[in-house]
Parts: sequence; C-alpha cells; structure tokens
Amino acid sequence: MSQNIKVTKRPVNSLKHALYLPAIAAGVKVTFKHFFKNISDINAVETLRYPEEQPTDISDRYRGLHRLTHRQDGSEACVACFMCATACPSNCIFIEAEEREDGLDEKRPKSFFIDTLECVFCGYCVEACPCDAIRMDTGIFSLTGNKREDFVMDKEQLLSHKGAFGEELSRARS
Amino acid sequence: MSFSFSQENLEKIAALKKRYPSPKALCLPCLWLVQYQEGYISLDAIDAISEQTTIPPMEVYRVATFYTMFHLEKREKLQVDVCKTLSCKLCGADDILQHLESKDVTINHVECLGSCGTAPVMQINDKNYENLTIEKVESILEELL
Amino acid sequence: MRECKIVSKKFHLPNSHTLSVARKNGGYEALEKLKEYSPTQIVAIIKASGLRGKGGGGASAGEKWELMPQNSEKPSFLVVNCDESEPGTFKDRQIISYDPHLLIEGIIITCYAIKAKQAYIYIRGEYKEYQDILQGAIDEAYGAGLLNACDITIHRGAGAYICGEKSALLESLEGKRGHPRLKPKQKEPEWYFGNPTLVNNVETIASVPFIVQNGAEAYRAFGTQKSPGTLLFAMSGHINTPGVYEAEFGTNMLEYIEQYGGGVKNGKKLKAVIPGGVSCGVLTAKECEGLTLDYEALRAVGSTLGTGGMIVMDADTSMPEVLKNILEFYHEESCGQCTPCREGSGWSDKIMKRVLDGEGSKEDLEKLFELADTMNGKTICVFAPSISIVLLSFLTKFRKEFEALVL
Amino acid sequence: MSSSAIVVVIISFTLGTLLALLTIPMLVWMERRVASLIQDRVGPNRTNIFGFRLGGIVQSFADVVKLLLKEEYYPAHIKTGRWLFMFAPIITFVAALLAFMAIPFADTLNINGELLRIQPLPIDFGVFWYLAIGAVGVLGVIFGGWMSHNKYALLGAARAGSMVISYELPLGLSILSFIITYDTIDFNAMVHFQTGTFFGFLPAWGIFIQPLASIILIIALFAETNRNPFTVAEGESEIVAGYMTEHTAMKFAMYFMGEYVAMNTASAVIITMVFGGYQLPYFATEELLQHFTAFAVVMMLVLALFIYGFIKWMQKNNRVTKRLSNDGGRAFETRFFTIAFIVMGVVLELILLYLAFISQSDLERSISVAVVQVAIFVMKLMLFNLFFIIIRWTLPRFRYDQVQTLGWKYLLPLSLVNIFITALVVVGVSL
Amino acid sequence: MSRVVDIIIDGENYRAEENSLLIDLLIQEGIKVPYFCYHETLGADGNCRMCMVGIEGQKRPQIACDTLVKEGMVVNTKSDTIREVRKNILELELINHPVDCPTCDQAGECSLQDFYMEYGLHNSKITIAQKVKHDKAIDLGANVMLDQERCVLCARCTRFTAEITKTHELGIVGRGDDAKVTTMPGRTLENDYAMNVVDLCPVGALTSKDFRFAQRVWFLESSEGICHGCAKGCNIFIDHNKLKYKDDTIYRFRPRRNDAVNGFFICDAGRLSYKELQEMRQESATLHGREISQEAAKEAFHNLLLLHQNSIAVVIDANLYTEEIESIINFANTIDAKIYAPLDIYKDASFADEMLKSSMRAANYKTIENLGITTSTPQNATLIINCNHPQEFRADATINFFTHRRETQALTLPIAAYTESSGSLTNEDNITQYSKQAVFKNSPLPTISDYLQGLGYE
Repeated sequence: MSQNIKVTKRPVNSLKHALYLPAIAAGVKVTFKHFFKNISDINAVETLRYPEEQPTDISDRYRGLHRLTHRQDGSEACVACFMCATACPSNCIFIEAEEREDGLDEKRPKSFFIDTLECVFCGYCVEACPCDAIRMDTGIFSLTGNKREDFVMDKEQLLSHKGAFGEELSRARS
Repeated sequence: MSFSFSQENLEKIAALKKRYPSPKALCLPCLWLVQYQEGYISLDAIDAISEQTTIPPMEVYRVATFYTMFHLEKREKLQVDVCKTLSCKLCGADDILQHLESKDVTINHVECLGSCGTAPVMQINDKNYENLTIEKVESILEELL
Repeated sequence: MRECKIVSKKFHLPNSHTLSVARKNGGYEALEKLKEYSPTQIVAIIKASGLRGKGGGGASAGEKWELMPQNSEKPSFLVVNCDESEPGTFKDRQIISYDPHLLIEGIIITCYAIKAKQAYIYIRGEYKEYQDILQGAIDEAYGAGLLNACDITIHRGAGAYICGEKSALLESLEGKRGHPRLKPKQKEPEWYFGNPTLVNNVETIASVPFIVQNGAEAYRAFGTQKSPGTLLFAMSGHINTPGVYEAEFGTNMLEYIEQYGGGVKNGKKLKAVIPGGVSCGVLTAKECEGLTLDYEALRAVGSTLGTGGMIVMDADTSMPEVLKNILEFYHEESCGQCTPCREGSGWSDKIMKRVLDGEGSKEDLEKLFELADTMNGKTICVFAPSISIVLLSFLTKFRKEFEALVL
Repeated sequence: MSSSAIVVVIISFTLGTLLALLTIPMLVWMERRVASLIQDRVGPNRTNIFGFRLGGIVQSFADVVKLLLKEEYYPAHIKTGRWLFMFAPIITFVAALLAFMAIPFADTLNINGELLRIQPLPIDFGVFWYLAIGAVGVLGVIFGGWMSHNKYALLGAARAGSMVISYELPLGLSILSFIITYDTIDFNAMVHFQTGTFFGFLPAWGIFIQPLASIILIIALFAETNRNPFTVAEGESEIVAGYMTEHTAMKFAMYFMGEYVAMNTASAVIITMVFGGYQLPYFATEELLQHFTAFAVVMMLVLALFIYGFIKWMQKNNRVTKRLSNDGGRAFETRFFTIAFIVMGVVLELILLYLAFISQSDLERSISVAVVQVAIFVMKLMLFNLFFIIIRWTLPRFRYDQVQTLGWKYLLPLSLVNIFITALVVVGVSL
Repeated sequence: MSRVVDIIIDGENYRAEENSLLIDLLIQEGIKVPYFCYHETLGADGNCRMCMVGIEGQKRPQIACDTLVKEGMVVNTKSDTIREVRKNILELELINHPVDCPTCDQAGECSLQDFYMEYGLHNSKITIAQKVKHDKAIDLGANVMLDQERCVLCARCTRFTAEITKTHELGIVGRGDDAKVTTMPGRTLENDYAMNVVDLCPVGALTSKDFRFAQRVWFLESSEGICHGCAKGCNIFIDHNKLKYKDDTIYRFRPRRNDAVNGFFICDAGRLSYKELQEMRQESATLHGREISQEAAKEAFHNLLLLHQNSIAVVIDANLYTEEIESIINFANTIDAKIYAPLDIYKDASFADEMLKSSMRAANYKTIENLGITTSTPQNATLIINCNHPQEFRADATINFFTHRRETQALTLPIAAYTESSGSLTNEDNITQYSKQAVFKNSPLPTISDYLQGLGYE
C-alpha cells in the first residue's frame, strides 16, 4: 500500500507563482497557438460535419434511444416487472401492467411510456431488466419533435424501434 | 352422478365404527370400499365418505391423493402393476416390462410389492404373480384378457 | 451354523395357516402362562429376554412396552405394523400367510401385558391376498373364543412406504395422510387419537409367545449378548434360492448366503450386499467377509441390519443403475411433508438420471454429496437420512463406477 | 451651436450607438468562433441568408430573433415586484450602454476653427461619467437576483454585489493614479497625453507609464464586467445560472447582451486610458495632418495588401472539407465577396488617391484623419475584446473566496501603494 | 403461568417462559431466523426446516419452532454451520421454484427473496428443464390466485382454512415433490376471511386477484389505520402510493397485528372496502346539484344558519373520529342546535359472525353512546346539518357534509374521508384506537372541524 503512494510536491510559493500573470501568459500562449493554427486553415480541424456527415463510430455499447425487444412470435418480451422503473434515477418510465393471455407469461405491460425528455440515458433500465426486454441499442442519438408529447415514447413506438447491432429478439424470453 | 354406499358396505362401515375410537379412522377403509364398489373414487364418493367419517371432504381428498393405490379416475383397461424395485430389477423386471409394452393393458411401474424372494413379480387385481418369465406372463395375460 | 426356528417353526407345514394345524403344533399354548403372570411380569420377561424390535430400528421391545401406562383412564391400543414396504424385505408376509395364529397369539399376550382392548394390524395395501389369509385366521380365532379379551382389526394401507414409520402409520390409522409426526420431547408411548399406543412389528409380536412360554433365558440362548434371539433373514437378488430363513443373530453372513441362498446365481462372484432393505448402506464383497449378522457388527462397518432383508448383487451389476433404482424408489415414496426430503429425493433422482444419461459432470457427483449432507438429520423422520446413507455408501464405495460415467 | 457641430454630435452619437449595439452580435460571434478555434472546433457556420453566412455571424442575428420570439415567461412564485424583475436586465444593459457614450472615437475635429469632440456625449468629465454610470449596472444584477425569489439567483446577486464592492475600490484607486498622472478627468485629454513617446522609443501609453495601475485597472474591469475568471455570480456548477436563473427570453437576452456591451465599454475604457485610445502609436494627429500625402500612400499600400491577404484567406477557409460533396453555396459566397472586396478596395484606393493628390481641402483631410482614427479605435477595441475572449477560454473560474482575497488583500493595497508612488513621482517631477 | 428461565442466545442472556417455543422468543427479540411454515396463530408444523438453530448438547441443528425453552439452554443462530444448513435447505426450497419474480406480485415482500439475500446468494444448481411443473395462475375464487409452482408447501394456508376458518377448502394433495396446494376439483375458496391466506403465504403462491399487477409493493407506502367497515375496529395497514403526476391512491388494505382487537387477520369485506372509499367522491361544494365556489358555499351556509335560527338539528355519522364529533358538538352548542346520531341504519345482523365481523357497521358508535348523543331521528327541525350520516332526512333545508356524492339538491360540502385525516375511534369493546392520516391528496379536502374553524366557529 504505502509504496503506491506518490507524493507530489506542492509548487514552490515563489513570486512567479504568486503573481499569476506568467501562468496566465503561458495559458494564453497555448490558446493562441490553437487559435492561430486553426484560423489559418479551418478545414484542418478534425470535426464531424454533422448533419451532412453522420457518425460511423457508434459502438454497440452506445446508449441510444430505447427499444422494447420481441419474442419469437413477435410479441413484447416485457413482463411489466417494473424493474426498469424502479432503477430509473429520473423516474421517466411509466408502466401499467395487465394479464397476459397467450400463456407465454402471466403479465405484460398494458402501457409502457418513456418520457425521453426526462430520461438521462444512464442505461440503468437496461441493466435492471431481467428479461432483456428493454435495450438502448437502436443507435438513435438524435430525437426531434415539435411538441413535448412527441418525446414521450409509447409501447408501440418502443417496439417498432429496430436494434442497430443485429440481435433483434430478447435473449431471456423466447 | 351421485354416489351412495351399497347396503352391504354401509353395514361394514357400521361394524367397523365400533372398532375404532373415532369415525375419522374409517377414512381408509371407506376409500377402499368405494374403490371396490365403483372401481375408482369419485368426488361424490368423497363427500359420502366425509359424511360417514366426519372428516371434511378436502381432507378425504388429500388422503386419497396421498396413497398410490387409490385412483381418482375411472380406469378402463386391465391394470398390471409391475414391480420395478431393486430385487425385481436385478431378476429381470425390465424384460417383463418391455414385453408388456406390446399388450393391450395399462402398465403401472410400481415400487416394491414385497415379493423380493420371488422376483420378478406383478400384481393384477390384488393377486400376485411371482417368479415371472416371459412365457408365464404370456399365459397369465391370455387367461385374463 | 445351527438351525433355530422360533417364528418359522410351522412355516413348512401344509395348511399351516389354519387353527387346527396351529393347535396341533403348539399354537396358543403360551396363553396358559397368562394365568401365572401379571401384565407387569410379562413386560418384565420381555425386557429380560432382550427382544429387539424387528421392524428395522432394533430398539428394545421391552423398554417400549414399559412406557405403556398400566393404570390409565384412557384406553390403550396395540398396533401391529405389517406395512412391510422396505424393498428386499418380505418376512412379515411369511408370518401372516404361513403362521397367522402365532401372530394372533402374540397379540393376545401383548394386549394382556399392556392392558389393551383393541389391536390393529396395519397391513400394506398390496398384501390383499395375505390379508385374506390373516382375516380367515382371525375369524377362526374369534370362532374358537380366543379373542374375548381383545379385538383384532385389520386396517389396510393403500401404498405408502412412509406408513411403515410408526408415527406416520398412526396418522394413517387416524384416517389422515401418512405424515410422520414431530419427534416427542421425552420418552413416551405413541398416541392414537390421544390414547397411549404400542406399535410393534409383526415379527416382534410373533416372537412374544415363544418368550412367554419358554422364558427369557430360552430366548437369550439364541443370538449374541447384545442381539439375542433370531431374525427372519430374507435374501433376494442374484441368488440361487432366494427366500426367508430364520437364523440367530451373529450368524456369518456369507455362510448364511451359501447355506440357505445356495450362493450367487450362475456361479458369479459376489459384488455387493445391501444387508437389510435398501435403506441400509451397501456393503462390498470385501466388507462381507467374516461379517456376522447382528446389529452391532453391521453398525461397525457403517451400515445397519435393518429388517434383515439382504439383496445380493453379482459382479456384473452396475452400481449406478442400482443407486438410480433406489433413488427412484425414494423419489416416488417421499411423503413431501418437509423440505429436505421432498425436494432432495426428487433432485437426487434427477441428478442420477443425468449422470446415467451421460450428461452428468463431476459437479453432479459433488452435488449428490452435498445433498446427502443436507438431507441427513434435518428432517422430521428418518426417511431422508436413509437416502443420505444410501447415497454416501454407494458414492464412496463404488466411486470409480460413478466417475467413469461422468468423464 | 453651429450646424456643423450639430452634425458632428449626431454623427458621433450614431457612431457610438452603432458601435455599442452592432458589436454585440459581432462579439457573440467572436466569442463562439474564438472559443471553437481554441478548442479545435469549427463553431457556428450554418445559419445563412440566401447562402450568405458571413463566417457564421448570421447565427448571432438568428439567436436574437429566437430570443425575441421566445415565450415571455414569468415564474409563478414571483408575486411582488414583477416590474423590477423585468426591469433589472434593462438597467444592466442601459447602464453599460450609457457608460460607453463618454468614450472619444477620434481626436477633436477642427471645423472652421470650431473644436468639435467626436464623442457621443461631448463632455470633459468622461472618467467620472464612466465611474458613475458604469457602477449602476450591478444594480440590475442585484435587483434581478433578488426579485427572482430563488436561492440561486439571490446567491448570484449577492456574489455580484459583493464582488463589485471589492473591485470598485482598486478600480477607482487605479484610475486615481491615472488622473494624477494625466492630470485630467477628460478621456480625450488622456488620449492626448498618451500621444508621443516615453523614453524616446516606447509609445507614451498608460501601460508603460503606469504599468501597475494598468494591470489593476484591467483586472478590476474584468471583475466589473463579470467576465471570466470572475464569473462567480453565475457559477453554473454551484448556483445553476446565478442571478439570471429565472430570467428567460428577452430578459435573459438583456443580461446577456448587457454583458457584451459592458465588456465593450470596459475595452474602450482600457484602450482610452492605457493603450493610447484612437491614436496611432508614434503619430499624433497633427503629424498625420502635416504629412497627409505620405500617410495616404502608406494607407493605400496597407489597404491593398490587407484586402489581398483577406481574400486569399477567405478563399482558403470559406470552403467545406473535400469529404462533403455539397458545399451549401459557399463557393458562390466566396466569389461574391471576392468581387465585393475588390470593388471596395478599388473604391477606397480611389478615394485615398483623391485625398492624397487631388484634394487640397484641410477639412477633408482632417475628416479623413478622424475616420482613420475611428478605424484605429475600432481595431484596438476589437483586439481588446478578443483579449477578453481569449482570457475567458484560457482561464478557469476563480473560487469565490479567491476572488475576494485577490480584491481586498492584493489589489487594494497595491493600488494604494501605487497612488502613493505616483504622487511622489508627480510631485517630484513638478518640483 | 410457568417459570421464567434464563437462556443464552448467541452469547447474550435472555429470559423466557419455560417450555415456550424458542422461535417465539427469537421473533420477539428480533433475532434473525428464517421460517416459512411457522406462524404465531397457526403454530409449528415443522415442515419447512428453515428455522434451524444450534443448541449446545445436541449434535444436530434443531428447528426452533419445535424446540422448547429450557433452563440454561445455549442457543446459537449465527454460526457457520447454521448458516450453511439454512443455505442448503433454502436451496432445496428454490430447486423447484420457478423464480419468476418479475411477474410475481409477492416480489418485494417475499420470504424466499429475503432469505435468499440473507443466506443464499448462490448460483442455482438446477437447470430450468429439470424443474417440476405445476399449474400457474389458478383462480381459487374469493379474489385469491394460486400459483402452485411458487409454493414452498409450508401449509400455512391449508392450516388457516382448517384451523382458523374451519372451512377446509385448501389442502396439500399428492406427495413427494409432486405435492401441491389446491382446492378440491371444481370447488372454490369461499369464506369471508379467504384473502388472509394471501398475507399468510410467505411466497408468491397465493396472491390477491384484486391487487394483482396493480403496483409493485416497494413503491407502496404503508400507513397505520383502522378499518371503518364495522365496529370491530380492525387494525390495518393502508398501502398507498402517489405516482408521478398522479394523485395519492390506496391500492390495498392489509391486516395489522393487534392481539387485543383482530389478531393477524381482517375480513375480506373490510379488506376490499378501500375501493368504494375512492369512488364517487364529493370533490367540490354543490348547490342544486351544481358546483359552486367555496366562497359562495360559505355564504350560503351562513345565510341558512341565519334563516333557520333556533330550529337546527345536527346529525352525526357514527363513523366520524371522536375529535370530529366533539368539534361538531361544540359547534352545535354555539348555534344552539340539537344533536342527533341515529344508529339504526348501521345495524346489519347478516354481516356479523363470531370472528371479526360485527353487526354494527359503524366504527365509532361507541363514542356516540358514551357521549350520550340522542340516537333517534331529528324531530321538528327546519334545518338539518348532516355530517356524513348515511340516512336521508326530511326538513325545509339541509346542509350536507359528504365524503361521497349523493343525489341531493341541498348545499353540500365535500369533506375528507377517514384515510385522509386522523383521529381516534372507540370500538365495540371500548378499546380506543388512533388512526393515522394515510393519504395526502394533491388538493386535500378539509375535515368538518376544518370547515367549522374556517367558518368562524371554535
């Protein structure tokens, strides 16, 4: 333990440090360097010219818009256990449960809303789901709408989202 | 389809009642009587037993499901209970069972019938058939079917 | 090895089940002694004889009789346990079919000793044929006026191994499911509808007339110091002449098998013996060498004498299959009252099935060991501990055969 | 008052107003663009009117439109003093705007012997004006924060108020040093004082004459304008948005723009007091008038070179990367502006040519010099605004206690010492 | 009364009655002991084998529910062996459990879950295909749903129907690992206390059809209240929850243990009474069936009082809290009104039984009696102020304080229901109990005493 401790010496309390101004100058030098380099050739700046250019480096771990996965027969994998709603730090998942009649399970969501305006995209719901029913693998990173209501995703919308990285069906509920 | 004990059985029950400190003890004897009378134990019969023994119907039902020899459903075919426990298995019960597969009977794989010394053994209608061989099974079934 | 016939004296006689044959051969003579002895004296004689319960546990019968109150306001009952369901055991069947009057005589004496007016014979449901013989004998006895002092009622079970356990048997006799009762906190008799009750095995009761007639010492002349008397040992499995043969305690096992059983079938080598019904730990051929048949000697090799029903297996027997068969039996027969037995019996059976199907792994065997540990001593009755003993004896003594399956 | 005087007053007032207001979008744009360039980004460059993007400056106008059209929202919990809540940002904005009006943009214009100040408010006590009006701005902040009935807003207001108190003192004391040195409270006279050289080679700028007071002045003005590293009043990490947490739409825009106007004013004051104001270094107004032809020729050369350089730069940079097929009309914009700049350059060259060689009118020459001085002033102003911006994107924010420590423990004693030394030197020199 | 003896549990001294059950002491002292089958009212059955403890001098662990306290007993509940034993037995309980917690309403208040977190936390050794399958979601009737797979066969429910209600509807049939709880084929669970088996069930085998899928229990807030269904005054938990953007809603009533009043149980009628409590509420003041503002109502109230001076009768509902009744009496005295509380309407002999149901369907009628309020119907009054009394009275004018909407033309003021306010009640056995406010509505309704205060009385 003790050999892992790295003792960093405090900067000497010299006049140079106390004055701040040299440090400010050094900082300004750095910013100026970038400023002049970029102003002389702005296209050398490596940025993505969105929206003409779309990102190509979204990994399968990227937390995009949510979706509800399906079972083999196309019905929802969700059993309305409320684990996602419980785990949700921003309380943006609203579920109502009902009896499921097809015998695959006992319970299913009657309604399932995610208020994406309240959502912080932390992915806890995906972690919490025992049925692999909710995922954030759609790769959808931009969501637009004209009204607040447009951002409240209902069950049908969530089910209609496609996974961007293969694997359409729930792994836990077949 | 309601059930009522036959007169003969009612007399038997009355006689048995004197032998036990409580009518509750008659649960098993009554179930046997029902099974012999009807061939199986119907829910109506359970109610009738309940009446005789003062045990609630559910308790009678529970007792009936506990013991393997009581049947809650009508059984059509000839019932052949073949012992498959260790001694019989060691003496070739598997061959007998395999042979019976082709017959028009219901085969019940039952546990030890208490005839280990005369294994393999099967029981049909309370009668034991011991020291079975395939030929013996053939002749027994021929006689019964 | 000397011949000794205390219980099986009349077995070989034709029509031995009839009263006349029984009378001719000394039946009901012990009843004369009842005029000499008081009930407590009879209990003392039984205790002095060292008669041990022959249903498997081997507890002293006399001590049990002593627990019965002599001056109780409540009626006392005698229950004869004829629910002989232990695989490999079929001795009580011999008694009730070949010498039922011996049993009736024993019951009369016992009822006298414990002041019971009512005796029940709880017979297993599968013994319908033998029940009829016994019923015939009882009717004869009634007819002869022998049963004035007590009534004997045959109570037929309906196929539940657990009803051989005395408290489960009483539950069943009370018209309930055969669930064993919680152990009593102190030494006390059994209770039947709240009345003191004695529960003894058929053979134990059948041994009583001899003791009463000839005295405790005559009985002690047989057997060993700690296990006096005789037992109807049974043999089945891979043996030339299977059957029930009475022998005294302390008889050499292999000699017994050779002499009565005619040796292993087809002249094969002996592989293993289950000494007293499947609930006893299995013995390898090596362990059987020089082993005497008494409670103490078998306990010394980590098994029990049980009911004395030996199952003999020859060298070609697959031990995993034997174990599977026994586990199937337990799975089927567990009463399902308490958790370790209910779930453990089924689970061990399923694991064993996996192993036999070739889908098992080493962990499965480990699981069986753990299960055996969990089932041992944590249940209401001794059903689950028996599974545990069987599992452990098979798995440790024939480990190689099991490991061959999972590799 | 003569008609020419009225014309000059109107022109300079218009100039001042335009300079103050039109620089807002410019400064917002600059802030964004400079920030992005410093951070290796591109910055706003998409908004356009008929394809004209003006390097992204259109974005600022779009934002103004957006803020104007936003819902005028009042928090429901504000039950009393709603008018003050609404009025507060206006105070800040107007105060900063008025303070700017005392700054001279060019030297006094001599029209037919009449001396006319090129100053929106032709007053000779500009320093006092600035000190008086400039300090009112913080009232808007305090009112706004207080009337918001919001703890974060109140905390922000309290921070702003206490910071202004801590920094008004060093500010005033450092200005006092300048007053002692320059012996005037007139901005124009101050600029005059800074004409010429110091020790023969340095321009006689305040920064060289009064280096300590200059630095204190600059630091104090950074604090006064609530600019980084003194943005504790709106420290997002602790108090959401400080005093403007509850302000939305145009009310927020007022604060926002007020900050830029204040920054602009601060820059103007610093330039005027420390960096020689509208004056070209080394060249006084009189010298320019005397050697006007030579000056005009130099101007013609500089202008030509500048326009050439600018067009080249524009052609290089007003493009999109090769990765994109569609350039959104930038090639057209570049072509248009290339032509426009050439035309403009030619016109300016011709005017200069006319002034240098054909025109003999003194009035025309002095107006030309005034125009050049205005241009120089604007250039200096923008450079100093750029400095403000660069500092903002370079330095992290001070902690609140550090702000107070700096103000009270360092700047105040230093400025006092500086007054003492200045007084000694001034008295010593005059003896 | 038997002897009190000293025993040592986990190294600490405790005192307990000799020959009492060890598990009772453990539960009472808050010493963690897992158990399924034991229940204070149902006694020991000894079938779950979870409550194993070590007892010095015994070579094997013993079940605490079948161990009697003896002088000088040394008990160990925390040793590694005991933990291991509990873990192993728990694992056996879980072997045939479907582990469908996501769809199980019991999740969150399930003993299996709790014990698993405490003692298990192991990986399952069984594959799903090997589990014993039983029926799921069987409607037993009486609002009880049965899931045989989740059952741990503790037999609490069957013992409840056998010993408490003596109706014997439920039983464990079959044997071995095929054993399951069921009713007789074609017969249903039907007794007035049936839903108590839902509370008794330590796992999710028996769940309430009424509460099925309504809420997850961990969202619910439990408040202590008193049932107003009859004069018995059963103690209940009021489980309610205020969902985001919604109002505070009650989802179920659960019995709360009080040995002096109701023991562990409540009747089904009381349990389901939360429903009508929340329906058809009077939410604003009405006059001639039309909504009016609070101010207008106030004015109308004063006008009516002035108009009918000296001829006013106040009728008090026998379900109101004592505090309310007292403030109404005060008010009546100030305006010189007569006070009535007719009790006949509450009498319902068909409701009564010998367990928990009383024939008097008014929670606080004892207070009315104790205070000596006239129990006849009001006579000769021109104005009747009806404080939520269920009966309708004839008079020239009426002022109603109602919790629930009724057909009336008179001035009606909405008041808070009993779950929305707190107060004391005296039950038929003269036991006074306090009921806490459970529900906090987004826009709370005042109580009658709030009104009277607001109107300038008191």
